[in-house]
Amino acid sequence: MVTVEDGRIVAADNACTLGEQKFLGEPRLKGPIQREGKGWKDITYDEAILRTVEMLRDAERPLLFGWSGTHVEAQCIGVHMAEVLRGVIDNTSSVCHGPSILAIQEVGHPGCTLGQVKNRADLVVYWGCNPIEAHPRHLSRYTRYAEGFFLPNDYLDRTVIVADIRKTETGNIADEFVQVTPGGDYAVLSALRAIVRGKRDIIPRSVAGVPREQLFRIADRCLNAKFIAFYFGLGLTMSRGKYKNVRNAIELVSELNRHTKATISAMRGHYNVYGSNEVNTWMTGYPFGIDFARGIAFYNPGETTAIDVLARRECDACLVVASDPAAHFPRACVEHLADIPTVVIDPYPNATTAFADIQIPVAVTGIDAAGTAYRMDGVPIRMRRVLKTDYPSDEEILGRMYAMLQEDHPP
Amino acid sequence: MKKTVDVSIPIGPMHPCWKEPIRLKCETIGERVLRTEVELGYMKKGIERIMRGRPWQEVMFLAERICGICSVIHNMVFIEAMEGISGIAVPPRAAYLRVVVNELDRMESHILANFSYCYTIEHETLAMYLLNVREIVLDQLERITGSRINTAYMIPGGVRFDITEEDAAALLAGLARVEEDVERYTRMFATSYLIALRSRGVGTMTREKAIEAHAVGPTGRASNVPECDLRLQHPTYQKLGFTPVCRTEGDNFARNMVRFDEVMQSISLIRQCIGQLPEGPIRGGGACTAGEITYQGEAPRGELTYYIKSDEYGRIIDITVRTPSIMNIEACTHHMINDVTSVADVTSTFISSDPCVACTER
Amino acid sequence: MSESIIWYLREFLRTEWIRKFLLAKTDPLVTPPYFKDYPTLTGKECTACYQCMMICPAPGAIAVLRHDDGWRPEIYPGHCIRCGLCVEACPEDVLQSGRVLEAQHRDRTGFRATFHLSIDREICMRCGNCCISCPVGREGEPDGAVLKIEKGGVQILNSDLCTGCKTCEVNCPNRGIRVARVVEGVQEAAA
Amino acid sequence: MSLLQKLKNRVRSKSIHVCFVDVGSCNGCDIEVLACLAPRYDIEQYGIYVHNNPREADILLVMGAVTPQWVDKLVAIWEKIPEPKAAIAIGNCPISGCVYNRRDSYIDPPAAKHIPIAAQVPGCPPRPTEILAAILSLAPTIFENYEEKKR
Repeated sequence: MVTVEDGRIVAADNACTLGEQKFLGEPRLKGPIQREGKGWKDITYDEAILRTVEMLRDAERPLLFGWSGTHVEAQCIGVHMAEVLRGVIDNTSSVCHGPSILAIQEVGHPGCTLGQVKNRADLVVYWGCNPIEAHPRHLSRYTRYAEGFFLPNDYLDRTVIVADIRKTETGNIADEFVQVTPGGDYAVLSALRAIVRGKRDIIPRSVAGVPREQLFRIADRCLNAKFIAFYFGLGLTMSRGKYKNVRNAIELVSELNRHTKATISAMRGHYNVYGSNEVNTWMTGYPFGIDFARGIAFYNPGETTAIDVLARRECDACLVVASDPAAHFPRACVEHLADIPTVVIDPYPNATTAFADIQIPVAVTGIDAAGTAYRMDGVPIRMRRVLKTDYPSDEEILGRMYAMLQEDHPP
Repeated sequence: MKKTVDVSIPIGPMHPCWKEPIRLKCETIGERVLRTEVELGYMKKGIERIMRGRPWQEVMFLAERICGICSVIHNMVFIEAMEGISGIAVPPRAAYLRVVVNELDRMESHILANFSYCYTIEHETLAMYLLNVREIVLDQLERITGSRINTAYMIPGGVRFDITEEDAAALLAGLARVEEDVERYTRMFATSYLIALRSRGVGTMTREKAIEAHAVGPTGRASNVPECDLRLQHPTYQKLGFTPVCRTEGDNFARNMVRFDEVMQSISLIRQCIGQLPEGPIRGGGACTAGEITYQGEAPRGELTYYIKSDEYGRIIDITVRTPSIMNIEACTHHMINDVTSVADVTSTFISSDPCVACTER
Repeated sequence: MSESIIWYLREFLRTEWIRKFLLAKTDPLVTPPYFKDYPTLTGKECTACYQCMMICPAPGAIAVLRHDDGWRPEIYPGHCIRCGLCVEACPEDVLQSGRVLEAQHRDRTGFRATFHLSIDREICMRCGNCCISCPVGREGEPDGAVLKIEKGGVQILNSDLCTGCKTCEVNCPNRGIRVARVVEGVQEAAA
Repeated sequence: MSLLQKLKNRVRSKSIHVCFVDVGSCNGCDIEVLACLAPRYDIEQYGIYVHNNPREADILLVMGAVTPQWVDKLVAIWEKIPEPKAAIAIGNCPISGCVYNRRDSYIDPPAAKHIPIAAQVPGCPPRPTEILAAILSLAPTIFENYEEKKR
């Protein structure tokens, strides 16, 4: 529930700090802006779209990056655009849960929806993530505190294990906190797999800073649980070992599935990054980092992902949609981003704006635009709009761009 | 180069004589011990840190669990400090009951200390006698408060349970048994030739040294510092006409005898309390409020100080505890153990000062 | 020396000692009735007023759980310190331990408590753990909740419904919410 | 079962050597274990002998919420005890951390995180009778047919 005054949202109910900031929003741009010398000048939407299309047309190897903060319909158009342009399309998961997806491609994904977790999970494991700060309402809505159908005394019936390299705020409310030395996740997960397999005697006294006895305790807790929900964050995917860590975690879960029910899910970042993966997969066959340079979809993480394309200084134009690469990419990539023409399609000015030539403000999905988004467990949700504003939606802007591009390349 | 020290002997942290982890490092020449150093820090739990931001009903239990042996006095000093902050008056019956429980706790603590000493000098017979007598004292404690150790008896504005006629009678009967036994064991201790060999003249501390080191409790009183007994300043004890026990020798023997005498004194104090026990309520009510206080009380081991600052709802904002053992351990290492003739005397002298590591480190 | 030997002989030739020496028998190891053991249920109906959870000084020692046939407090050994405060605080006499309940009835003692909630909006993440875990108002009536995230922050809707059970405080990851429990021990004048 | 094994079972259940280690308790459990020595409880009539040398002990009594100083030393003591061995957690502290287990305290409970704990005696502190009962009920089951179980 939100309160609207004078066409602006002034308060949101049941939203965490992060969610509330999304609803209240920073000051938004009135219209598209273009860099002129050291300043900016206002341009119209038509001009902005035209210039963007020109930029993409002139580019040899355009990069279409972002997509995680917009709705599925716009993402579809993005893929079509990339195909027409023979460019590279990548989403934020290449710097986020890309390794998790690689692991899932190798060994599969024993996942479930959050509703299942809410109603059934009596043991929740958070590995390398800090939901209190990154997904504040995850615990209260779906895991620990949610009133489950089969768990009448909610948080008293559930156990939470948190594994991290330092005691986080989530660790404060965990039943068991496991402190792993940085980079030791693979070893700890392997040890747990061995214990679940019944090979307790081969475990050394301590594994990556975790005492043997604690590993036994965790394994026993897992084996005695009725339903385990395992969540991992970037602490697992982006630490040493990368996708091998996640693969190991998935294999631990499948190991546990011989004894009880266990599921594993990633704690995704942007609200629709899952949707972006889905859209890319159903349209091109690959989840992220897709290169259309050969006319067909080509996927090779490490070659066709945004960071690599930028670091090799290959791309010569960049369209950033609903994300903020300048805030997260390595310095070399951002330097290249500053050198090439860049257009940002995002409701709010952000760090990438400083490197962009044009920024086109759009409506925010779920606030003043409707659209479909995939929740982090892969459930598509239709988001309604609460405000009526004059901002065009991503779908509209991109649709017009695509229409113009299509004129160049009639099918 | 002249060799000053032959060998440095560590005692502890896990040692049959120590019931708690503490480490002594003795620098020796031959059998003689030149210097001793204490190494603490095995028990640090951060109790004062976790006390902050909590109301009395939680801090009371944390205070009690600073030390399990002298738990009652920690409870009593904390609660009386909170009463001092909030201006809560204690009904007279409750004040007397507090003294009864406090003195029972002092008795069991002193008997345990003497047991430890006898155990350390390998007089196991007397040690076991004492330990058995202590059980009778604990029975009385349990009868009044419902638990043997960590009794949680006092609350702001009173005490938790009243004492009935039968309980009082049973308490007095128990005390008579204790008195008879302790009297015999005191005689045993005082006249035994073997104990005298290990105790008399060992670990002597003069009055001047005791004052300099701020020795407190029985350790101070054994060195003729009677004014260190803070019960002299407590209103209920003043009403009972309390005079401290005091000896002049300042050696291991005197410290144990002071404790024996104090057990006898406690018995008479309890009898006085039960005799004069006024009728009336045991709880007066009253909520804790904001304020700041420094309050002291006499623990079995000596002076116990609480500094407390609380907020408007009676939650603790800041708390500092100074326990008696830290002064006694310092006095012991600097003035008693210096130049004792054997390592065996180091342990017995150290135990005779009745150190409590759990108190000291919290 | 001689005196000591005589003393020892006297000590060991007492009839009591000799009898003990020959017919040694340890006392039967009984737990006295006045020992405050883990609280047990009396069978009276629990109304889920959470007074026991409010006063309990040990973390995780007691929880009022929902069962098919109603509410029931559960004591967790290993956490419970057997202080008996929950027995005294319970207004319905659901729990008993040792002689605590009996003494309480005899002396007409009890606890009176008031609660004050405060929220530090600077550090509150609005994760909602307090609102969701709060046991009050979970059954049915929509206005019965104490806390709710509204208008950009945790709002205290009905502070008078707060039972001081400190669930919110325990489950807050960063001490954003605090509940002050002002408890005083009271005694009714003897009738 | 060989005769030798039967003999060993018999001897082991009648002679239990106990070593206790205080890893940061309030002393309450400590003195309750001491009270077991008292003639009233008379721990030695059951063949339990308390001495503080881990190298000749069978059972380790762990008391106290594990303080940072003890984390490595507790494991070292545990490994000094010869097989067959068992550890018993006495009191709430090694089981759950008791009242100290709050944010900001230095302790690292439970003890079962550091060494294998075979039995727990809850209570703050437990009564001597409870401690006695725990040792007596645990010892035969742990040590029975040790050689055969090992194989």
